[in-house]
Amino acid sequence: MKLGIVVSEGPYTHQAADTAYHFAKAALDKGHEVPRVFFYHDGVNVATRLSVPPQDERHIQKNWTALAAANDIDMVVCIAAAQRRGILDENEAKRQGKDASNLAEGFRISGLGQLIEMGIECDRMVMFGD
Amino acid sequence: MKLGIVVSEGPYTHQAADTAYHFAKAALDKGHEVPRVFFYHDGVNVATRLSVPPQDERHIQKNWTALAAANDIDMVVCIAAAQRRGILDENEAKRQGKDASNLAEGFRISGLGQLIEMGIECDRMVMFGD
Amino acid sequence: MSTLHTVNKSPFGDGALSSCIAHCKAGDGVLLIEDGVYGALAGSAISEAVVACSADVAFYRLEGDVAARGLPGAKLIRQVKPVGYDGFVDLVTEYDRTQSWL
Amino acid sequence: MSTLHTVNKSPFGDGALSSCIAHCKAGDGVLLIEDGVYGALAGSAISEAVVACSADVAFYRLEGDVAARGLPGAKLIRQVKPVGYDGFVDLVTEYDRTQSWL
Amino acid sequence: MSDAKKFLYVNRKAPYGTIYALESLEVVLIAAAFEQDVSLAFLDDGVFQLTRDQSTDAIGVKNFSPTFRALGDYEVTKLFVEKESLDERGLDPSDLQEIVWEDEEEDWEEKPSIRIVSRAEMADIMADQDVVLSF
Amino acid sequence: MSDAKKFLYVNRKAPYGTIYALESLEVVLIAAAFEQDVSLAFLDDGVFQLTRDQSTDAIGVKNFSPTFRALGDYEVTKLFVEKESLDERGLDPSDLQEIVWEDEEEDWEEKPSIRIVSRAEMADIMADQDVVLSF
Repeated sequence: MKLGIVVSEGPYTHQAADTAYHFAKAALDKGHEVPRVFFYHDGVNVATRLSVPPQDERHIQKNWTALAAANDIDMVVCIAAAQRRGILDENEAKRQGKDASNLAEGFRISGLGQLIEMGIECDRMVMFGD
Repeated sequence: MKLGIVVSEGPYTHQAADTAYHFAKAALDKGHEVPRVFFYHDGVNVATRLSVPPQDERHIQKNWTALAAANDIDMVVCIAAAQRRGILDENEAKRQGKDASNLAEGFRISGLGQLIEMGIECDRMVMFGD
Repeated sequence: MSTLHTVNKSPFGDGALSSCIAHCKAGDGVLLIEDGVYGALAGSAISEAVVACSADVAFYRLEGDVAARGLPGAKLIRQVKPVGYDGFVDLVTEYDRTQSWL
Repeated sequence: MSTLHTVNKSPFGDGALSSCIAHCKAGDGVLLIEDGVYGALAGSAISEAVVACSADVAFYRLEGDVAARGLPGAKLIRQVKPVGYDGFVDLVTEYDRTQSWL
Repeated sequence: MSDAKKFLYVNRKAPYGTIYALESLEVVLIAAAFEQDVSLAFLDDGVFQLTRDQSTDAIGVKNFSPTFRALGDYEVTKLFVEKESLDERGLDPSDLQEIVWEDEEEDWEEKPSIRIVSRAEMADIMADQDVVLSF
Repeated sequence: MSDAKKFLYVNRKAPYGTIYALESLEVVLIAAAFEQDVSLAFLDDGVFQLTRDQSTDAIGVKNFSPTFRALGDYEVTKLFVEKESLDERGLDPSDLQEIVWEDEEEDWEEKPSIRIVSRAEMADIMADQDVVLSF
């Protein structure tokens, strides 16, 4: 089956990004497809490459980046939610006149249409949030 | 009186950073001192300079930066909370081998001791969070 | 020595206001802010608890938050007094300490 | 056509589980995850509601979250069945849709 | 694109204290372009999103409640509001804003978008969807 | 520095679902260096922070519960746990970990740090503080 995943809360503060990660991994292990993960609300904060968690904690962004690379998952960060919260890729940073960007590898910034499209094309959709 | 303020949630997602801002402004207008505001938990996300809210929304980071500059408020971002969530100043970015930093003007990164110190030295402490 | 309690969550989905009321002492104050202002609604599932507690605890609501949420004055518990951000500051200084029910 | 509901908040401070139970239909499933697993505690203020609902709704708890929170098996409602992340995936595919009570 | 799916947007949170209500509305506006069968459910604290006369000047936050009245233009015409949730909060249907849509097939007659439903009806509506998004 | 103030750290949230419990503990460990009068209150879902046998391997999150047992070394010896909160959750005091401190003045005798108190006693403890921090 095709399973779509939504992550609605930021890393470390809420468990949502962790649970979604373990769910995605288990789904892939069982042979399901996870074509896309959509990051919305504070979920966009998962996509910063500037996170430096303590050595003895999991690195949520790196876990997602690795999982997506190994399984060809399209990780989409909502542009409107990301702009409010200061998550920018290089293009957006340039366009907005900002001197830095912080989007991590494996994530791309796009619109909410990608969320609806995921709902249309996936057999099931699961939301993880607060 | 000396009033200490703690902001525990991120901008836009929760109202905490807004309410704290209006409270701080009102306190200063009444002649009280607000020597320090401490940003903890997701509150550290207020301090990113990469936020680009829609034109018709308030700019939470810029509001805080302006209020602090005009009133000599020490805005401290907890280092441990900030590292987890990807809020870094230039020094931290260098130290951690990161290629970008995102801390906004008027904020400084420091330890939790600054929170305790604020509790000791202020006459009242008010927490805004979730 | 008395405490100003602040509650910022709707009492219908969250237990903060109930817990706050259960830990208040006579002479304390409770200020409803943000989504906490829904606790000022009369005729609701929790309004009796607020009215009962207001016999020896002063209740306040942050007016800006009430207006934002479109709560009509006629529907509010009259024992819950309106304050602005400046009144919020006064309350913080008048009570001996502030406790946020986050 | 039936629904898998997920609840991720403690039922003691938050109304999500109550609301979920009030909107469940016979044949639905409820999976308790994250802080939602506290809803599996027996002898609590809300355990009767869970047991009553379990007559025609299947209840599950995510074992990793139960273990993390140190909830002893002997204290859990026996009608709430344990699943791992793989069982979570199976439930999502077995039911026709998933509704998250965020 | 496959056949139209039934999408339900479930709103259980109050406005302004958190951003979920606003960002939910942003999703609904985009969703309208996808020609799916869209419904909105308001229950628990979500019913507070629809109160009349919201005025956010003092808190310095954008008032997004007028946007609900524009939903009809996006062919989003089914806003289900749970009666029990209103009752518990001391609210009447008359405390909610009036939201209408124009029915093209009946000479653009204005019809109400808000439909007050019982908890049991809300459960039926939820059980009749392909995709349920929660905010 | 002025005279020692009474600091109360109020814990009302469960561990792991959100980070507040862990980050509260980080504050308490730092606070210990400031020689203030520190107490911790556990009520509502906060009592869940103290359960025994927490094992977080499956969720991939750091188990911070052993840190509570180190608090005695930081001279943090007053952990007040509300009985009514335990009761509502079907928990007994025996479901909580044992946390002790060594009393220097009584030949390093081990004494329990956790004190089960009634809701009324908890209210008294809260009312007896200079600074109350909520997590």
